[in-house]
Amino acid sequence: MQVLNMRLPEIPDVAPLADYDAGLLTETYRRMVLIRQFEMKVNELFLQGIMPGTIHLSLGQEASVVGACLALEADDVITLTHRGHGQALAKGLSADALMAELFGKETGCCQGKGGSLHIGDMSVGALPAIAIVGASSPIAAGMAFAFKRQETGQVALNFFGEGTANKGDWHEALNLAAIWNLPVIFLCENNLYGVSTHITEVMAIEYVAERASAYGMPGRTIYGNDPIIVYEAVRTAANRARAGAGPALIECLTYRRGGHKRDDPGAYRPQEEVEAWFKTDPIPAFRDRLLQDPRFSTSVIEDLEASVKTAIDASVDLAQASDTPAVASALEHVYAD
Amino acid sequence: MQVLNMRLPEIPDVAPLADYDAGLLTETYRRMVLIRQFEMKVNELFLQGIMPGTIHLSLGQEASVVGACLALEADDVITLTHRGHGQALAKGLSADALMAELFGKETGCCQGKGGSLHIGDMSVGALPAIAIVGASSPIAAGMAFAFKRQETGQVALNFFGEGTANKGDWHEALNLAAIWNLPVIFLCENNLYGVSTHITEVMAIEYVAERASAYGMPGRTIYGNDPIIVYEAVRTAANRARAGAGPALIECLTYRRGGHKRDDPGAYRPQEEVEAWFKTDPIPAFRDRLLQDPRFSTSVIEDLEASVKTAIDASVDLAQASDTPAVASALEHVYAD
Amino acid sequence: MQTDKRTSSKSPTRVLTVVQALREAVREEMRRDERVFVLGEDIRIGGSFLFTLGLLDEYGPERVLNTPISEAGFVGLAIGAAIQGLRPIIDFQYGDFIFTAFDQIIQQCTKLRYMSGGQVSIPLVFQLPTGASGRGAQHANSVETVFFGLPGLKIVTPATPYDAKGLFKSAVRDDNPVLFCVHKHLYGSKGRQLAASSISRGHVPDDEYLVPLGKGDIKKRGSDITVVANGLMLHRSLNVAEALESEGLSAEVIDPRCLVPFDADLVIDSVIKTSRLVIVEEGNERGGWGAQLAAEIAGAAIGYLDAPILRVASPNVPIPFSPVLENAVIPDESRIRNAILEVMDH
Amino acid sequence: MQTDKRTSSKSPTRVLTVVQALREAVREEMRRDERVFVLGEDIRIGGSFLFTLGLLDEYGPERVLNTPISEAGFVGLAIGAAIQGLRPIIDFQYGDFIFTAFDQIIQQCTKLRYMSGGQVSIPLVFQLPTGASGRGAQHANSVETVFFGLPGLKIVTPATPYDAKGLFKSAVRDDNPVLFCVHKHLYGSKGRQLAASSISRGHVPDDEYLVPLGKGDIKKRGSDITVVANGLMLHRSLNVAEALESEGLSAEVIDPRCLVPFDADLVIDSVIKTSRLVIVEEGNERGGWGAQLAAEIAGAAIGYLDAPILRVASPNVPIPFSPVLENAVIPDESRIRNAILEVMDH
Ligand SMILES: Cc1ncc(C[n+]2csc(CCOP(=O)(O)OP(=O)(O)O)c2C)c(N)n1
Ligand SMILES: Cc1ncc(C[n+]2csc(CCOP(=O)(O)OP(=O)(O)O)c2C)c(N)n1
Ligand SMILES: [Mg+2]
Ligand SMILES: [Mg+2]
Repeated sequence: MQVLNMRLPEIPDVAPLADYDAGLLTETYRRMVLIRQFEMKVNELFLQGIMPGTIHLSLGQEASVVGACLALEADDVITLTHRGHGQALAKGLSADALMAELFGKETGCCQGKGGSLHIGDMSVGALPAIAIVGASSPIAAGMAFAFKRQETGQVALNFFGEGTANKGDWHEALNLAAIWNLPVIFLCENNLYGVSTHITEVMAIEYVAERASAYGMPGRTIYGNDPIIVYEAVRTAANRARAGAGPALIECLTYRRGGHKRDDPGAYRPQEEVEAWFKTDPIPAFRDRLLQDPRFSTSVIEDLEASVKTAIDASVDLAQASDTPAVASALEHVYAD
Repeated sequence: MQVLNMRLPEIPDVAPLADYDAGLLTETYRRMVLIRQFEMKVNELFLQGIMPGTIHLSLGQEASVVGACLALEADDVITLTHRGHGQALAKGLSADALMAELFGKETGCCQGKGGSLHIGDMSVGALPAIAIVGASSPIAAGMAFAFKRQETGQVALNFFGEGTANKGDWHEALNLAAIWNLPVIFLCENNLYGVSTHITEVMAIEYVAERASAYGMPGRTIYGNDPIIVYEAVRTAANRARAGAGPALIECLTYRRGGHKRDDPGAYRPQEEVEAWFKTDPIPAFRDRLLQDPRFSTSVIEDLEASVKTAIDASVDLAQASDTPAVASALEHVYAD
Repeated sequence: MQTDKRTSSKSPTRVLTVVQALREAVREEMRRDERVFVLGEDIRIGGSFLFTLGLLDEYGPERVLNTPISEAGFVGLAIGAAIQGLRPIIDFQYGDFIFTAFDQIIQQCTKLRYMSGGQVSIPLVFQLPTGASGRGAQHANSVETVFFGLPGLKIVTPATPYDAKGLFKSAVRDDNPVLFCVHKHLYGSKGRQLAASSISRGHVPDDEYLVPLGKGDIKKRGSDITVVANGLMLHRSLNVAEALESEGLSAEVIDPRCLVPFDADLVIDSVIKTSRLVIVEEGNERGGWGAQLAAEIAGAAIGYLDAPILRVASPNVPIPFSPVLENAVIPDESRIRNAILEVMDH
Repeated sequence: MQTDKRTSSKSPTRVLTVVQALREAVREEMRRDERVFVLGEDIRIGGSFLFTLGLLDEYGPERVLNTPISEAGFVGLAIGAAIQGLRPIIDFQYGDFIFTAFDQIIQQCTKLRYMSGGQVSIPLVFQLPTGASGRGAQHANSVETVFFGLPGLKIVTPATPYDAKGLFKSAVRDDNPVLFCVHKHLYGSKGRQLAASSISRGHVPDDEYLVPLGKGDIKKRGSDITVVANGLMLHRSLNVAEALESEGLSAEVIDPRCLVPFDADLVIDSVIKTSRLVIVEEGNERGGWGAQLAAEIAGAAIGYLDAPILRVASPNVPIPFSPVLENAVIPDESRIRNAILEVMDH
């Protein structure tokens, strides 16, 4: 019944980095490395049985989330998925507050009440994550509605996976955004799988972006393992949205390095597909590109990598040293007074 | 904010009736007249305060429902909407049982437990109506799933309005039908309005059928006030479905003669639009076409009309003479034993 | 029958229907706070119970929005808008349609504040026609019952124009999601017409006032037995209580007005006085607010009771269409009366 | 601790986990009746709690279907398939996701038979992992509580492998929709691994057997107080009861096994004997099955009670993530013990 149409990556030609500001490029790489190292550490802590809860790693998808978030302004807002660590760090959520949240500590970004599936920080424009597939899309449209009404010039960006495009909430959200011309970007991280299920098993069309026309919205499918390609696409959509031209759907083709969640070996993925995609790992690829640019040297890059490592180790120490929340806090925050 | 894009009807050229069997043509006209007269009578009873409940009339939409249902086999199954009297009569539900149901009598097709919004009769392939917009689409797909699994060769047809295409359940159903290649026809009665809301207010595309491509399904928009056009389109889709080629979306452009429900004067509709559409009234139009065919004479047609009238009057008498359900029956049918 | 509530203020009053009182409330709140807006299906022509009649003319299309038929979508949209500082009111044609947006309420609306450690608040009012009114099972749900157990929501079920107006204004000013459930028979509209019945009418002061959320109200004082009832059932219970009064039985009738928060203290104080309790609700007998109240009394005040706690509710069946069957299922005055007499006999 | 139930039949038994017992049940029923099929997300690799592990190999892709993430869609599809003669089992990754299909259940699945005057029946089993297990509020709902009040559904909450297997087979053979809610901690799987904990294991006969829906079970006999508890809470309550036994207090522990239909008679008989009642459930205190049971006893058997009915449940809050907070919210053995002692002290 299921025929795996193995979609192997096609890497497009990329523009030279020379046109981009060094600061932006550095920050792009720094955030990608931060996500990679953060999640490798989390994985390790999990395997050691030190970290509670359940986690969905975004290893391999760093370019899409960092490219997308850096194309936004600081006061723009994103919604996060169950696979949200990378999205959160890309938008500027503190690694300390994130690590502490995963440990369920009171210093966590949600005071330990959210956990991995509900991380977020409104002060950096990251709405605490929604783990119910599809449910964040209308909420993102609603934030965009408020921005439009209040004429703040802000944009909302809704992260979701390709599997999510089969949910009713997603459909209703895209239609609402289109008819009301809302400043919202629907950003699909198409990693080919929803848990173990390949996109070809659950959709009779090739790309999620083909659905945009059903709502009268522009849709584009792009290579998602280059942060600059993603940056450019999101920048264009954000400018359009800010100018009052309404929403857009952008689909980034990418791939998970691991399984769906920590306990999933991902054995359902064909070897050929895994190997081809693993070769496109966004971090070494972008590192190579940076090193081809005269403004970046190996030592600068290595220093950056080392400083990220130090920061993450410190975040683990801080999280472990932090207090667990007071038991009485379980009864707080149910209602606003 | 709302600019009414007045879609005026474009009547296509129609094929001569000569190619069609006289029996089929007679039955087509008979069912259209039955629906028209049935609903005119219901409207009258309602205005007199004799009939309980609430009703949504389908006056003006007779050609779509009759064309669609006559293109099906007797054992094919339809799902009905809140505007279901016409759909039910078109599929062959007895006018007596329908009238009695509207009166809440024990002789009603649902023993008085359903009412206007839940009429149906499984023995003629009419699943009792679902009044929650969009909810019937997955259920129709599910019936088609059973037909396919059991290899019965049956087809399911899901009636819905254009306003319904913005519901999540509808979206999920179309996708499921497409990926599993189910023998189901999604038949949209696009009467331009959901209650008072014009399609242009709630969709940024022109036609519902444009959405079919988002699921990899064929979609067609047709003129819905000619029963033969609808018949042909549904026949083609049903044959395709029976041959294992999967679902289709057919959008019939039509128009309500009255408001959304009995208490709605429909005053939100522009005069120009109402007038143009009223000129396309399917019943006189089809009557004229029949009379151009040498096989039909005025007297044959008038006899048919008179016999329908007699039958409907009889159904009212029967309904009024019937008993109300025994009070104890309110506790029955919650569970199957 | 005296079901309206005269205000204690010195303001002159007028007789309004519930929907007229609600329209005053929404207009006053929109005037007071420009963050307030209303969205829903067909609300520009007034909505199905005329709650929004005239609103478009007064506040314009930016604040009075017709939505597509996309309940999960527009509930989610309202949540997002509320998070970013607006104060949406969603008008449902029938409360029954909210179930297609259930996840947005149970998982998102009521939990985002908590899960985020208080980072967001969601001021959002749902205007929900509830209960049975001759339209068959899919349009007859006691919506308030289904949501009753969810933490993070407030639930209001007013029975009079005075309460409806004052509670609605409080709901709009509240920083939490509030389900505002009005029985379909109480609005005082019939289709697209105003058609007040006696139960939908009552005195409303000219001056502005609020009724706080979470405070019950003794609609009739009495000493022999406590009857707790809301919405349409309050009117039926008051009729019964007044008839029994002339037969020498003094029932105290309490309208909780809000199901969440529930003013249990008011009931407990009354039960301490009367030692007898009957609870009347329209929803199914299983798992409703009446069961919760009975359980609370059986936990906290059982020692004061001289008789079993009887509940009058619909049996555990969907609501049938046929008027004879609907009337047999929904509690009527004779069932309420019999329950009261049975408890008195004990 | 003795939580497993040995069968009264002469069949030899083996020790299985709950999920192993459920897998036997589903395999046997698929073998017996080819109308039975299973659908859900990622079930071809075994599903999230390994309920469908190996099923694809045995029954093939026609009867073991991976769905898109479209809960309303595939619940509706299963309803339609059931109406036309198939017998679907829907495997939910987490019961929490069913809320996105809520309308299909409350308005369609449970009402179509009734509204049509009995023209259709909908044999459909929902396999639903329920309760809190360290994943935060959106994955911690007590699903059974939310659906408890709906007419037209049956609800099962097994606590042992023996009950799980026998009840699941009865559910598949039942002609009505059945929510089969198994606590996430009871399956005996951890992620994609089997990792049986003592509470998930118990004896299961080699021979085929059924456990009927709607019959409760006395898991421990006693004479001083009646404790009613289900799911994970049954295990905690049994631990407490066994500890108290050695302190001289004899508690009778009843597992209702099904919430709908609920075997109230079994509880009433026990209360007549013990005069004392404590009810333990994991869901929120407001509006759960515990409130309903307490209300029924306060209506029917109040005269037999010597003390207030105490309920042990989660407070009315979403479930927090941090393990210390989750543990504080979900009833633990000390809260159960204290409640029992408080009622005994009365
Ligand atoms: C409504 C709902 N159904 C099912 C799930 C369980 N679930 C969590 S993630 C996931 C797969 C999502 O796939 P996709 O959207 O492609 O995102 P990805 O995991 O690939 O990032 C599923 C089925 C859920 N969280 N919510
Ligand atoms: C989920 C849901 N939302 C709202 C309604 C109320 N309602 C009944 S019919 C209708 C309009 C439907 O429009 P359309 O699909 O175009 O069908 P039409 O009435 O034109 O035949 C609405 C909003 C409903 N029944 N169900
Ligand atoms: Mg994916
Ligand atoms: Mg329409």
